[in-house]
Amino acid sequence: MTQDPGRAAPAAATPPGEGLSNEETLAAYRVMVLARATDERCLTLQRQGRIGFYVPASGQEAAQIGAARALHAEDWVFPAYRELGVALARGVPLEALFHQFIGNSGDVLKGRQMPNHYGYREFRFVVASSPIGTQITQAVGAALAARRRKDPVVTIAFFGDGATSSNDFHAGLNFAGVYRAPTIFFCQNNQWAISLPREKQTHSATLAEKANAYGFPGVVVDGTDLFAVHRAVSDARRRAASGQGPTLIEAQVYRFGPHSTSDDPRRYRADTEVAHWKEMDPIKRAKELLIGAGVLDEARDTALWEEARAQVSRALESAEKTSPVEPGTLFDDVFAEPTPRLVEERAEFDRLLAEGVIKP
Amino acid sequence: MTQDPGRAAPAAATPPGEGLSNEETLAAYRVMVLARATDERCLTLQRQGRIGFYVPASGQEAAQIGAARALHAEDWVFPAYRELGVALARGVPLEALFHQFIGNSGDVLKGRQMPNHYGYREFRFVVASSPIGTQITQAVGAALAARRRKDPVVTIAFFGDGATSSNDFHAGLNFAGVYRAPTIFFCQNNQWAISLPREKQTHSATLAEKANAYGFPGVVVDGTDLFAVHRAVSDARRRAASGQGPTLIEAQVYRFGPHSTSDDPRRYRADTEVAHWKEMDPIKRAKELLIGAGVLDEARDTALWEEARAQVSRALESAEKTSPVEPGTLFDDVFAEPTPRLVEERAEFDRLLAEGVIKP
Amino acid sequence: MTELTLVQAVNRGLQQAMRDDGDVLVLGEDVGLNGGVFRATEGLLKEFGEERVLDTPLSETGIIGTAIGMALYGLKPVAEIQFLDFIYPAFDQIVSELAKFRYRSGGQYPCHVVIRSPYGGGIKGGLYHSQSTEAYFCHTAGLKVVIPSTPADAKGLLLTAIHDEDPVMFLEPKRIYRSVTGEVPDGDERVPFGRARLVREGTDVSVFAYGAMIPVVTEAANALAAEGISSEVIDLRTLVPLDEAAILASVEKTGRAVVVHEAARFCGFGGELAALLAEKAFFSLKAPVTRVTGYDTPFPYALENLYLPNVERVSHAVRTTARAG
Amino acid sequence: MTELTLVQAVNRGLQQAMRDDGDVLVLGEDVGLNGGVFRATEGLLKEFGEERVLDTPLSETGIIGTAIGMALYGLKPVAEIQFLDFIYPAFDQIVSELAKFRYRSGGQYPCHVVIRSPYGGGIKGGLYHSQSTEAYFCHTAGLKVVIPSTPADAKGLLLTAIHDEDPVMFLEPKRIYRSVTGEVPDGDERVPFGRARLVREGTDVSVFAYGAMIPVVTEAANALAAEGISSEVIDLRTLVPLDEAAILASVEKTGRAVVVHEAARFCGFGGELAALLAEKAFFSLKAPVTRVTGYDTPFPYALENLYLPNVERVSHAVRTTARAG
Ligand SMILES: Cc1ncc(C[n+]2csc(CCOP(=O)(O)OP(=O)(O)O)c2C)c(N)n1
Ligand SMILES: Cc1ncc(C[n+]2csc(CCOP(=O)(O)OP(=O)(O)O)c2C)c(N)n1
Ligand SMILES: [Mg+2]
Ligand SMILES: [Mg+2]
Repeated sequence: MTQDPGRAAPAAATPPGEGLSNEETLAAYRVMVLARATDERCLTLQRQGRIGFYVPASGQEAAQIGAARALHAEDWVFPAYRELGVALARGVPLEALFHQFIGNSGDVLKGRQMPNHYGYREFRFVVASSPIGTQITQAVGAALAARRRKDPVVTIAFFGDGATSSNDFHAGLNFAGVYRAPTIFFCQNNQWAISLPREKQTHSATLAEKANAYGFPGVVVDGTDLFAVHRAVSDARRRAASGQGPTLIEAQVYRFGPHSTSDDPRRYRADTEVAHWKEMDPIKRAKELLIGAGVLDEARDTALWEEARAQVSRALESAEKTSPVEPGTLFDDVFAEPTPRLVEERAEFDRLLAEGVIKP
Repeated sequence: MTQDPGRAAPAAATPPGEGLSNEETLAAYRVMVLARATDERCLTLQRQGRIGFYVPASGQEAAQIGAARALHAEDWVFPAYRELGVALARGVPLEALFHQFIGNSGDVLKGRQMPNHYGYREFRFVVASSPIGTQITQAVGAALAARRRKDPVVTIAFFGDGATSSNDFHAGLNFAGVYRAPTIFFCQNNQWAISLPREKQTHSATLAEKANAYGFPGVVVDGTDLFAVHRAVSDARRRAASGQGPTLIEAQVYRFGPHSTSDDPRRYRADTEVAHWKEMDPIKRAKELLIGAGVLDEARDTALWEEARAQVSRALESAEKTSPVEPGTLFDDVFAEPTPRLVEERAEFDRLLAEGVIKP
Repeated sequence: MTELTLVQAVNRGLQQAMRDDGDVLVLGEDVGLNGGVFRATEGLLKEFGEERVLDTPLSETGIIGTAIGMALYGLKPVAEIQFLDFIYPAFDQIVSELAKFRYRSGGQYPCHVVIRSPYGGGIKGGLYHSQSTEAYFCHTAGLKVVIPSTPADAKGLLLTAIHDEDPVMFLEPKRIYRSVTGEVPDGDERVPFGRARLVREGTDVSVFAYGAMIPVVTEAANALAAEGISSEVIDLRTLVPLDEAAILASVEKTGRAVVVHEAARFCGFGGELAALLAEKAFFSLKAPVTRVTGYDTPFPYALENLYLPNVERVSHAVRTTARAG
Repeated sequence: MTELTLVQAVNRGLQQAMRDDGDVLVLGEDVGLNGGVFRATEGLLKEFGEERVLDTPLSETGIIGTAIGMALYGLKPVAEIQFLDFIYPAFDQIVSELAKFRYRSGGQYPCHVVIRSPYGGGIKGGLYHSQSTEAYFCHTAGLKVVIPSTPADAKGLLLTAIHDEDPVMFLEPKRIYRSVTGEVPDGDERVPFGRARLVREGTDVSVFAYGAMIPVVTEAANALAAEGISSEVIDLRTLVPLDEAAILASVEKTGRAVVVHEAARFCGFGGELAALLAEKAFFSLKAPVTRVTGYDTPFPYALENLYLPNVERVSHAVRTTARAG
């Protein structure tokens, strides 16, 4: 049942117009640029010590934004930690993200998580965690719940090539196959799981063909091609919504940057490999197509980049001006109502604060 | 890469002579009969309260004994809890098994485990546990260790259809594919995982084809056919031993009895289904072939059964005469040397025993 | 009121909740057609259909991960793990996800799953059908841990669990699934979390226990009464949240405490209880707190009866504690 | 002797063992080419090759299951779990298999795997790069649990672990991987299990801790000395086996005890220690045992510094304990 197995060829990108209007394409491109600008700025901020950690998404924008734009507003997204493009395409305000990166009182998550591990119920973007793969089974459960409620909702799990080795990949795809869950499994094969190359992650020819083991289709798509991704996800969404069950999509992309700001990719991969993939920079490809279609020119592109960078600066500025989280919030949200023990621990904590033993 | 997908047809059994001489076949048949006789007796013993629990293997003898006889003495077996035929074919004395079923002082395992959860280092038969699937990754590790030691050893993991959904199935097959481990994954698809039928366990057409996801071959074999199984495992062993990596074998069989003595299969399956499969009773099939080949006749067969039943009675009798395990052994084998805390707990225990507070 | 066994009470609790609330569903291995290996889900498939009673593939990871996704969406899944010994493939989902969803999202994503699981020894189940590892869950912030010991509590606490807003580990003492019977209220009668149950009043020693140890401890207390030792028996019922007030009040009265559980001693729940008393009732205690527990070995098969606390061991410990100091 | 950081000492311990014994191998995520995300396995791939330094797929289940198989066969695998927070996919293999192999086989199948894993907070790692869940492993019969706090102990205890015959959880306090340096013996110098380390002698209060809490506790003790409070600081080093003799001897001397750890309080290791003292040093204790620990919440990000015991909280607790009673 696998379609298009083998490596995505670095062929000419699919022209716009198939599924995405010029206007929509431009909107998508704008988000891609915003994501890239955010990434670039955040890497600097981390080096300056202004944010504690960062996971860059550069190179994966077409996959993320192409996928996100094929979804409906009511669909549920189960992300990993690298889905900046998806968050932005879903409409999550940049400022909310910067509050999260800093972990201040403006952060909806109340400063509880490391940068990039965000979630916004309002945008049906479930809160990410670090353990690899756990969102995959959860996406299946939410899809079954939506079906039970008769809601026209599809769920999508985002994960990496490394996550295909996880327990939840196996369980999630198996459950989805058995129950024909309206779920899309969107694997961004960015060729690396930290220092482990795709070939050492698993011995199958493609990741997409793993879907066979669960009795549903898997497709490989060129993840640097906004339109190809958009089409693949639209098709999968249609299948899911019409009761035909799940699809596994392997979007072949490349992580341009380090795994995270704690990582030094020169220890394990060659610059030439990076350079090779940079030729297929999804932003460059989209730009060329838009220019070809007459929707964009160099001047407008420059303006668009400036606008994106300004937007990033504004969001950052606002976030940096926001006060830190209140100490007492440490004890909130463990349960709906604190247990007596938590009440007591908080009282002890407040006493220590009041006596100056600990300082905010 | 999957060979022979689809259900094994209830075709005529493979004739002897291919891989197994008449003599070897008769020897295998003898073990099959012994296994069946043991099973039948143990179900009665459990009802009589003479053993606490039992997991029958009836219906799976050809798969188990055909597989075991394709292995070499130095190979390592990683069983689940239903591998009576494998244990007997490896040479484990029936008496050792009865000691284990009773859990007495003659039990090499010191009465530590439920019936059927045995293991005998001497026979390279690793000690079984209950959690489903865990032996699968372990078999891969042992295979890599043997390779590192340059030992001509292949490992084989036995597991059921239900176990294909386990975490260890996914991890074990993936690691084996990546490292090309000399391991055979032998799945006895007995159509049921307690009350869950094979079709609801996973949506793939066969279990064997799951091997594709890990980049190595999977084969389906008629597990009621001693010779077919023997050939499939011999082939897989040859591949493994010659550095060609792992194989997944799906032996299609049927569990004639209940899942265990705690189970009532009439709650979930039809008698007609059982009857259908009993037509392919592996013992009946082997017997017919042996008679056809002139190696066996009804009289010899009857004698063989009587001999098996007598052997069972002797083993049982000896086991029932053996003393119970010594109370103090409760504290042995937690570690190579007991920790001070265990020494202290044991002293407390001995005191309670001596004072008559607790009684053996 | 109806006279029920403990496992029947669990069954009625599930049925009640499913009748009252269309969002409640059950999932797990063999819970449908088979009615659960202990028959706790008997009849539910027939009454509520396959959409609300899901027979799952053999994957605890899948069961709990799926249940979490359902709960995030707004349903009230009740997952059955066939034996607590088999929960570990789901441990990552429980510890990393279920327990932390509300917290890590700043309250945006409550994640209300009830995990029911038979636990404990006494059924000749050996290493893998006997363990009591409640301490793992008690130590995991974000989980509630509930253990009934009577049919009425089984139903009443289960109903509270199902309608709670937080994840609940609902551990069922399988050894007394059928040996204990009692009157159970009909209808949606809930037993609140965080309140211990006074099983027997006493003045000399406080004995704390839960689950299948309650009948053992009660029998011991009755026997000791004949010797003139008056034990107060308290069934903790919910380990998280814990009824510290009841615990401390009892020890303030008796000045002596024994805690009994099946689990291994080292870092077990009894350690927490003893520590709590050492912290908060230090000046009331007239004797060391005594722990009567399983030993720090894996759970045995043949010697199960010597591993588990029994009436004699409990009596001995209570007697010793009553006389100490 | 060589001056090393703690993580360098781990690296030298691995190198030493691998040089001395061809059965020792390491496996884990990013342990090869990358040298480990904390560089603990730096240089090993180059020296020992791919057969003894295995970069594994992303599966902790696979890592530990494979390591167990290797150990059964007779090798001495040292598995790295990248962060202790990511060990849960392997929890079934650890708890059900590794810990119980020797026991369930009646001693036929010893199963000697060393699991190394960086653990603990203080690096701004949020919920999933910070947790201290040593209590789970301490409560699991059949596992040894070792936590070094100095470079010399890191190497010496690791060598003991690798040449031990039982499974060892070797938890490395990543917060002090590089901040703590010290002289480390060259060669195969082993530090025995089951012996606590006396960090500082004292007479007023005994302070028990391990891992990254040792520098915190030591600093507090030094500060308190200026106030005239003499604290005895004991680094437990191996939680299983535990050096109860040293613990009891210290408390018999001081009559007062404080236990400090990063993990959540409820059912944490501190509970066991307090219970132990309540049982065995009851009549020596002049004041309640005090626990200074993380709170019973998931591990936070922004407020990490308020969650973790620090010098001020420890000093405050020791001071209070010294004066109580
Ligand atoms: C269960 C678990 N094990 C290990 C890690 C450490 N870790 C973080 S990211 C990562 C690699 C993930 O690779 P992939 O799934 O390809 O996603 P990518 O980072 O490439 O987007 C690893 C091993 C983790 N987060 N969770
Ligand atoms: C992890 C785990 N979950 C659940 C169980 C309970 N259980 C015991 S056997 C079994 C079914 C196994 O089916 P299969 O793998 O097909 O083997 P079979 O019993 O048919 O030989 C289940 C669910 C278990 N032992 N381990
Ligand atoms: Mg990747
Ligand atoms: Mg089966």
